[in-house]
Amino acid sequence: MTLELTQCLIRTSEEPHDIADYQTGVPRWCVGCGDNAILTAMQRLCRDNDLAPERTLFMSGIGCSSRLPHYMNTYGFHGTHGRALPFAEGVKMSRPDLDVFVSTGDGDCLSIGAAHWIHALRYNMDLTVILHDNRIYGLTKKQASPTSPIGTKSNTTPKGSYLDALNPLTVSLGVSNVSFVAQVVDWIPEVVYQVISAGYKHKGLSFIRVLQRCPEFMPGYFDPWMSDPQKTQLLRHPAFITPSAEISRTYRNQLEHDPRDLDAARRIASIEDPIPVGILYQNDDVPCYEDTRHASEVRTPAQIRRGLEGELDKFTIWPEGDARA
Amino acid sequence: MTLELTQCLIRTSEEPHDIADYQTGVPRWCVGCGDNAILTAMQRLCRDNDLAPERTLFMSGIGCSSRLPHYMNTYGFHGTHGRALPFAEGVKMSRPDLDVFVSTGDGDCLSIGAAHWIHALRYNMDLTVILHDNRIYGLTKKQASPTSPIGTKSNTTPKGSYLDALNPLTVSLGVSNVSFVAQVVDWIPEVVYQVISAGYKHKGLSFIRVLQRCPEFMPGYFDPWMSDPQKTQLLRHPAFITPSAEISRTYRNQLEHDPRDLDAARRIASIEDPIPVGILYQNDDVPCYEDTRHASEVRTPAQIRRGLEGELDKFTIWPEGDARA
Amino acid sequence: MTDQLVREAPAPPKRVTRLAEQIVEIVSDSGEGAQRCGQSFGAIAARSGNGVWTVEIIPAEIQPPARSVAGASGNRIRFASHPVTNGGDDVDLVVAFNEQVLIGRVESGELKPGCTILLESMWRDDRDPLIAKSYADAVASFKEKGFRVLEIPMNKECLKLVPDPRRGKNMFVLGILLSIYSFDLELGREQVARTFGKKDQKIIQTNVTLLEAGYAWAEEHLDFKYEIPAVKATEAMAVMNGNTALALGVLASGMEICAMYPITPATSASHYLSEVFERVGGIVHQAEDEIAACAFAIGASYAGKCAVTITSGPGYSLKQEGIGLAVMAEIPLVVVNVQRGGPSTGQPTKPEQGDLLAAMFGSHGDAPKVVMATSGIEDCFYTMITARKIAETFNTVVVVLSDASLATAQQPFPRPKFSEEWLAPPIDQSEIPAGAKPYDWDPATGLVRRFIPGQPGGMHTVTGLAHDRLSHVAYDGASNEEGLRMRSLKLAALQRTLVTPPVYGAPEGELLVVGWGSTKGAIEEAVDRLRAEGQRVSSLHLQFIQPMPSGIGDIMKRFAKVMTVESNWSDRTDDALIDDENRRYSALAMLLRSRYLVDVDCWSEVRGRPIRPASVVSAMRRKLQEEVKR
Amino acid sequence: MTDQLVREAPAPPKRVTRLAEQIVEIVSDSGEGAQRCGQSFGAIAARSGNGVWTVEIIPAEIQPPARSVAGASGNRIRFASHPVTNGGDDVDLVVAFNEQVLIGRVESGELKPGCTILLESMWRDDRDPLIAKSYADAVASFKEKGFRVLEIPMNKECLKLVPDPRRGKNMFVLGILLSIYSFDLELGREQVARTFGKKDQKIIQTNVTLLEAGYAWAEEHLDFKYEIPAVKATEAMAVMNGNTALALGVLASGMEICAMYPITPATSASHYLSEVFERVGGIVHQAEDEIAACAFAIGASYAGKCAVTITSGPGYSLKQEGIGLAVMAEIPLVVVNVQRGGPSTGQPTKPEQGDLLAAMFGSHGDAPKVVMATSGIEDCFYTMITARKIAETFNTVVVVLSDASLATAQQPFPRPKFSEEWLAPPIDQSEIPAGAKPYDWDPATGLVRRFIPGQPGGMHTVTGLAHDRLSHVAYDGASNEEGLRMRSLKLAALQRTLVTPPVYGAPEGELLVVGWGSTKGAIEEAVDRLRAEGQRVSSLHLQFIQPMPSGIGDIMKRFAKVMTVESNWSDRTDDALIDDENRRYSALAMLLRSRYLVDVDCWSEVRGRPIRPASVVSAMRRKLQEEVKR
Ligand SMILES: Cc1ncc(C[n+]2csc(CCOP(=O)(O)OP(=O)(O)O)c2C)c(N)n1
Ligand SMILES: Cc1ncc(C[n+]2csc(CCOP(=O)(O)OP(=O)(O)O)c2C)c(N)n1
Ligand code: SF4
Ligand code: SF4
Ligand SMILES: [Mg+2]
Ligand SMILES: [Mg+2]
Repeated sequence: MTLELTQCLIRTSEEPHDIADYQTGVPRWCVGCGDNAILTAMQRLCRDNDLAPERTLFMSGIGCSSRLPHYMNTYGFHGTHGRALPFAEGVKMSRPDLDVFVSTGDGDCLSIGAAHWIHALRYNMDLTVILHDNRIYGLTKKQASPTSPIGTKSNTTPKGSYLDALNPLTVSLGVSNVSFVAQVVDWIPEVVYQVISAGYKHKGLSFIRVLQRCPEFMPGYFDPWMSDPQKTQLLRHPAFITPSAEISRTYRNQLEHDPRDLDAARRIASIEDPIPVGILYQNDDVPCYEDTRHASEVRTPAQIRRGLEGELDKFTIWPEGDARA
Repeated sequence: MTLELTQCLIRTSEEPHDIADYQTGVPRWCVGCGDNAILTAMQRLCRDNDLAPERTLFMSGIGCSSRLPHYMNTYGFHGTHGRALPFAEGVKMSRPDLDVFVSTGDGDCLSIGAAHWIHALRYNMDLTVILHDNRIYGLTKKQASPTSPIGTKSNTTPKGSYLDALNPLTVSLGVSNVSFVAQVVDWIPEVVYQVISAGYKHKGLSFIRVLQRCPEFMPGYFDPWMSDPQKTQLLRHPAFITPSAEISRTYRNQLEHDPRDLDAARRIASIEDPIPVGILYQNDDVPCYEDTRHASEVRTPAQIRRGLEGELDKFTIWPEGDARA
Repeated sequence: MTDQLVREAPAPPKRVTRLAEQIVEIVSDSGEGAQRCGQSFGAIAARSGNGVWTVEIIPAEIQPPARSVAGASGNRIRFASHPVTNGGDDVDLVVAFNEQVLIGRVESGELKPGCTILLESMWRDDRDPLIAKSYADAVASFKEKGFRVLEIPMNKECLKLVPDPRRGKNMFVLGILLSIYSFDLELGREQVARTFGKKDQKIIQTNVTLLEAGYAWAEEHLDFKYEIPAVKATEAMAVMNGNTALALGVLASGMEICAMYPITPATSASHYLSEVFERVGGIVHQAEDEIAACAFAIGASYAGKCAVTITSGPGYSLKQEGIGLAVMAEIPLVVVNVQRGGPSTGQPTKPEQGDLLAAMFGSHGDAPKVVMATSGIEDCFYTMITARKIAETFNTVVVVLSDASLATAQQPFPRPKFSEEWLAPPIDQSEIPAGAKPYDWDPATGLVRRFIPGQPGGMHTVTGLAHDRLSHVAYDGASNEEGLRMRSLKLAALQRTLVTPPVYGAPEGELLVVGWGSTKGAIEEAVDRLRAEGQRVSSLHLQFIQPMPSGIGDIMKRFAKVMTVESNWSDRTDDALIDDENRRYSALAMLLRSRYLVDVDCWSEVRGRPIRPASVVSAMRRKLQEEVKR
Repeated sequence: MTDQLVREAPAPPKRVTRLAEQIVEIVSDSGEGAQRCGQSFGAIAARSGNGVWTVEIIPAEIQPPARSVAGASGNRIRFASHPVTNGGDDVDLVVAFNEQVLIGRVESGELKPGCTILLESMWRDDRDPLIAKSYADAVASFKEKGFRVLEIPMNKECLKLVPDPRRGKNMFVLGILLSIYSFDLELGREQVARTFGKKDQKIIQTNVTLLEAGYAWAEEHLDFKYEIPAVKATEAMAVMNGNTALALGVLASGMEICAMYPITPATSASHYLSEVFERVGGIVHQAEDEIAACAFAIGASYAGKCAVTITSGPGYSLKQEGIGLAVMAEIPLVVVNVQRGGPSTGQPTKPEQGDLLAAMFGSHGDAPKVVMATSGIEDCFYTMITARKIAETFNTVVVVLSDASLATAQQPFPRPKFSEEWLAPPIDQSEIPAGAKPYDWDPATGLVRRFIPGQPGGMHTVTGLAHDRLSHVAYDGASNEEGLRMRSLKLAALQRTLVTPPVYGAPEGELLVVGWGSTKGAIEEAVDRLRAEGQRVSSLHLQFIQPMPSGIGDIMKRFAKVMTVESNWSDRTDDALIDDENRRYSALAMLLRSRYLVDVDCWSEVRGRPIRPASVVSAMRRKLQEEVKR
């Protein structure tokens, strides 16, 4: 959009970065919190793609999960509850040159932020969005979230929550312009990394739901799945991602699925058990809003002057004698 | 919830009502506005079910469509933009005995109100929700709405809108607890009436999208469909609704569809042309939030006293000598 | 007697009465073109060198029924031999396409006693007896009220030239007005050409013919003629409404992104911007709601140049939380609130100044921000440039308050001369010196250099949580207090740079009226009128309300009485229950009383229309008559 | 010298020092039970008849790392032979389970000079040399600072009785404290039984054993013993925190529906209500966001009894638009805002009084509503009953402001005696008399009878648009003005019924301090202290801020100086840039200045902790020393 932006396209340092370059602060999550696994995957992704820290931005709303940007030695934006996506859209519109990642919780994204979630999928801007889904409100100390399984005893639902859990995958797959939907579980780091990398490389909004452990408020909730690999179904496809050999040794329950098949994706998305893990849907042909919106005009003072004078002419009364009168 | 509420279950008048009993004011919609057809269907529905005007409530947000309550001689609630559903949920929770109808626009429901829409489907309270979908912002004089077809020239998109239209049906069908989803077109009044009646009789939230003409800002948009009956596909099923004989004479393009089949419903929902008209999905077994939440306790002063004293006991230090000390 | 006025015989040269100013209204059902007629007439008056102020008459509904009181659509044009700063008081002459649209104007007391009415006469013999009767009755009652009613066969005359007069009547009327006010018919022809510019010659020709026909008809049948002397402008003047000026100001300020959600009466600014912004590389984003629009603008500002979000009352309420974040994280942001009638949905198309306190105090916690108000059309343009500059210099939120009356009012002002100074500088992408902190507040001013993504070495995480100079989350009291202190100091720093606004009228006297925003023109005209009578009154108008420039207290001290005139609610002292201890004052009055401990009274009106000079005059008279408390 | 304190030899009878009051803190890593220990100790003190005020020490994070400065979790217990209304100043004696959690307390200056520290000594010889060292260093520095450090082998002692001391240490410490403060050990045993009530006997027994062990250990090894004389209560007293009191108040008010969205520090009220409300037929609805929660409550109120929505700052900002609708449509609603540090996300667990102006003015347009503040634990209970009554009598919104300091503080107060008066009457379902209008405002008071769905003949459509008495959308100015007038008049009507708050201290003097909300206890204690010195100071505390009761002006006139004490931001006059013309005053100060034109100064602190009596005392001293301007 602006001439001077081209500056930031020039790499400032030449030697590749290592993990430490992306780390800062001491994560303050509980022991065993799944957010740690996500943070690690993010740092690894930055390292492996040698992202320039100054042109990488981690954004979030409010919640335990939304603390993530504070632990990345990149630019970070810790916004307000539920609004991470519109903040990120604004950034991407003014600075398409930045790599933007968004961390949001199940309450942040699916409850207070639900409208923005639906519309972000429509805009399909080039963002990598991680839904840290621990199926509970963590930071505010245990209230039911939209994805809390029915019957979840929480501080606002002492007798157990009343509603079936919302399935963010089936909803996302119902939104026009959706271009990338995936699901992973925090306790299989390699797949988390594989899928997030695929999402990062995908041009468009990649919506990645990470089922994330919250030992503090959902202790043992994921144990049945962690203890029995059969309860996890890995999605594989030669053209997209295929689990590594040793992952396959543990996780034998695999399904050949073509992420380009929306109907199949919707069917798989509806499955709660076994947990489908991998890319459910990917469509590389959906245009990105920042591209369809982006002004072709190069923005210069001269250009602005031209534009302004041109408009003023329409409203001007010229003094007598003036040729334009 | 409250004893005295039983009062309102006693009918106050015995003679049946006629249409005029439900009419008030002069609708201020443009000539040929589809909202008129919806209003007529509503008044007919009240009449045919002989609803007591004082126990019937029409609610809405803000928009041309949201003016509907002003033209119903019942109780009405014309709320704020996008919030019709949460207002209605509150009403239904405190007054399950009232018949509550909600009118909302495509901007009101799908844009600013999107989060409430998703969650209202989850709560599945017994509400009849009409989405007046004219695929444009009417009241504010022509801006693109989420359902505006891509390329729609509007005041905020002079070069044409940038995004594919959002499909409210596919999204709704992705939400857990969804129990009734239908689509009709304002220019086939009989089917509008049939479907809205079915929605009214359905226990739970019935989400009915009415494709509604806006001659003022989307002139002629629906003409292709109005001029060619083949471009409308009526959904029929013996156990649910079947088009009348003379409707069938005009609208020959019909599809046998069982609204209990969610996968089929999702497939049909994705079809934009021909327009599927009828009940896409219906599930009578989804519990209503007001029922699962409703206190079994009969609420009386004595009951409140008991409850309060019982709680106070837990925090009380009794004076010396007091037996309870 | 009216009949004599419409003469049959050929016209002898008429006596032309010279007048200082006139207020003309043209009203019709919407779609009959009274709007266009009025705008053209205003433009012609302006071109002729008259001072002009036009006000749109907008029906509250999209498509009100024909011939309905509430359906009046049209224009008020106030033009004079001197510059005009507001819509004025009562109407001198009104043209109505049917009697119904006129009734509303009469009832709301818009017409001056004896006002001249040019009324389409076709209804008198309408096929529908009800219509014929209602017309006859109306005319009778108008005459009773003492108005000078001229029934004009517009339809009949136009039928001689076009098949469907509904589509041409407005130009016929324009011709009549040109004749009545002795404007140059040639200017009329040019104007028609301009208005239908894009359309083909035939259309232009038809309309010119109608124009000339109207002119000729008036010359022949009307026995009165006025002239409002004018001096042609010696410099280029721009004529536009406030929202257009505001949008052009955004463009001229160098801002690149406007995020909005439609809401009356703000949207037309975004409409215009949507048309022109892309040409200079800008973008208007219509978000899913106001919360998203505000967040989008903040995100854009954070990563690049200052962005703007435009809304009105209800939308502003929804942005309160987002605005708080921008204040807390010190991200520049311009928020425009084109005020309408409130509270809640209120009166969407009507002007009011009800959002000042919400703008200053509406976000929870201490969220100091700059609040400015635009007081005229030209001001709408330049305020946006100033707002952007302040937002980026102080890394804070600047709220600009306009309102529905400025949004649609038109007035000529000197055509802005573009200056590169107006533009935002390129965003800084240079390396951040080692050791520099993202919130290295200058302890004296609270000012700090903003780190923008892309700047090497500037990596940090902004947050809405209390934070220290490193932008690390702070749980301690000292950091919390330092942040609050620094963010508040910035307002004082700005305040020190503001100049005391000039007093309009003498520097001391009996009564000082203080105002803000769109009421400026009416207030100053009221001051002029009273001073002309020898009253010792003056006025003061504020552009900056937070922070407020110094010196206002000293000015107030030089007047025996001080009152504000505002278009928002203040309790009426004549209500039995209202006394000094419970009266709710107008917003600015409350602020002035608190800051200067001066007994500032207020007079306010919230009748959904711009405050008029005459109303201000009588309010000031009442205040002058009150004996001073002390 | 500390070593002598921990004696080896059997104990001779000790001298018991009598004291008027003590402040004790117990801090540990979260999960080590300092909270429970502190609460039990507070309860025992209360049972013994002492005046008590407990304050929770809460780490800002869910699970802070062990042995971390920011991780301190625990309790402050202030107990005295007289009633206690606040947390007081510095700590007399602190028990710490490790040296790190103590460091934070020391650094933020919580400890009194010479404060006694009872410190777990296990770390001295920790396997990890770093830990051992940091412990030794800390102890050394504590001693340097002049604190009286007693290293206590808590772990070692507990190990004799339980395998994992981490889970029992707190009861051992409770025993020690009972001994030190000469409390009846039996009361301790009862308390243990109460706390572990639901658990099985074995657990209770183990904890009793630990308690006794701690008691015995202290009796044997400590050579000091205190006693704070107490008079057992003669009436039943309830001990709970502010949020619990608030929730019980909701229940006792007869409200039936609470709609909320989780937010610290308000949520615990909803948590408690979620547990108990259903038993009396009530419902707590967790909505998808605050906007929905507010709308849900409004819908429930509109169709039935007044409902309540509970939130904190950020949530309040989001409710602004919904609140405006309730005001405009005149639907009763109670909104509770348990304030936290702001702006934006601010300091979620910390107290502040920053939302007063947002509560009064935050919604766009003129949206008059009632604003009340709770000033103590007991007050939290009764305020909810009053709020519900006012909301339904005046058909308006009542905002109740509490804050984080009241939310978690505990204090005994006379057990409420239930009265049916408290309850909402059954909703009216009777037929509406023909001709009655939904907005038949009483012209004098603005009051009107509300029509509730279900009432035959009452059919009408409420709207946020300007409307007339029939609730029909009104486009005219007169109706708009009438509505604004009537809605505002209701506040005056309520104001006329309010009684002037009592002056605390003498009715006239040198300095009057005015406050609102949670600062009451600290302010009045400061007044007591200064009066004890013979200073002519008094205080005034407001429960109603909008409308404000009459008579406050007269009271202020009787004092040479007036200042408010608030926990929100006010510019510091010692900042070079700050002067009378740009200083931003604390909220209440601004309101009082504006209403009474009195030069009300303010002193405020926003350090994320309750304001202390000592701080108020010194602020008042400074003010007393200032020479009067006039
Ligand atoms: C406007 C607003 N409402 C409520 C809150 C309180 N709040 C903070 S985080 C949160 C939800 C946390 O749950 P989730 O989004 O699932 O994130 P998690 O902590 O589980 O990672 C809430 C309700 C807030 N900060 N702001
Ligand atoms: C908070 C808020 N934002 C914006 C508006 C302005 N507004 C009123 S109706 C409307 C949208 C109308 O479109 P739709 O919902 O499709 O209803 P329609 O008029 O088409 O029936 C908007 C943006 C408002 N009244 N309140
Ligand atoms: S509460 Fe849960 S989500 Fe939050 S940090 Fe702890 S484990 Fe993680
Ligand atoms: S603008 Fe469109 S939706 Fe609104 S009333 Fe007119 S036709 Fe109907
Ligand atoms: Mg969560
Ligand atoms: Mg619409």
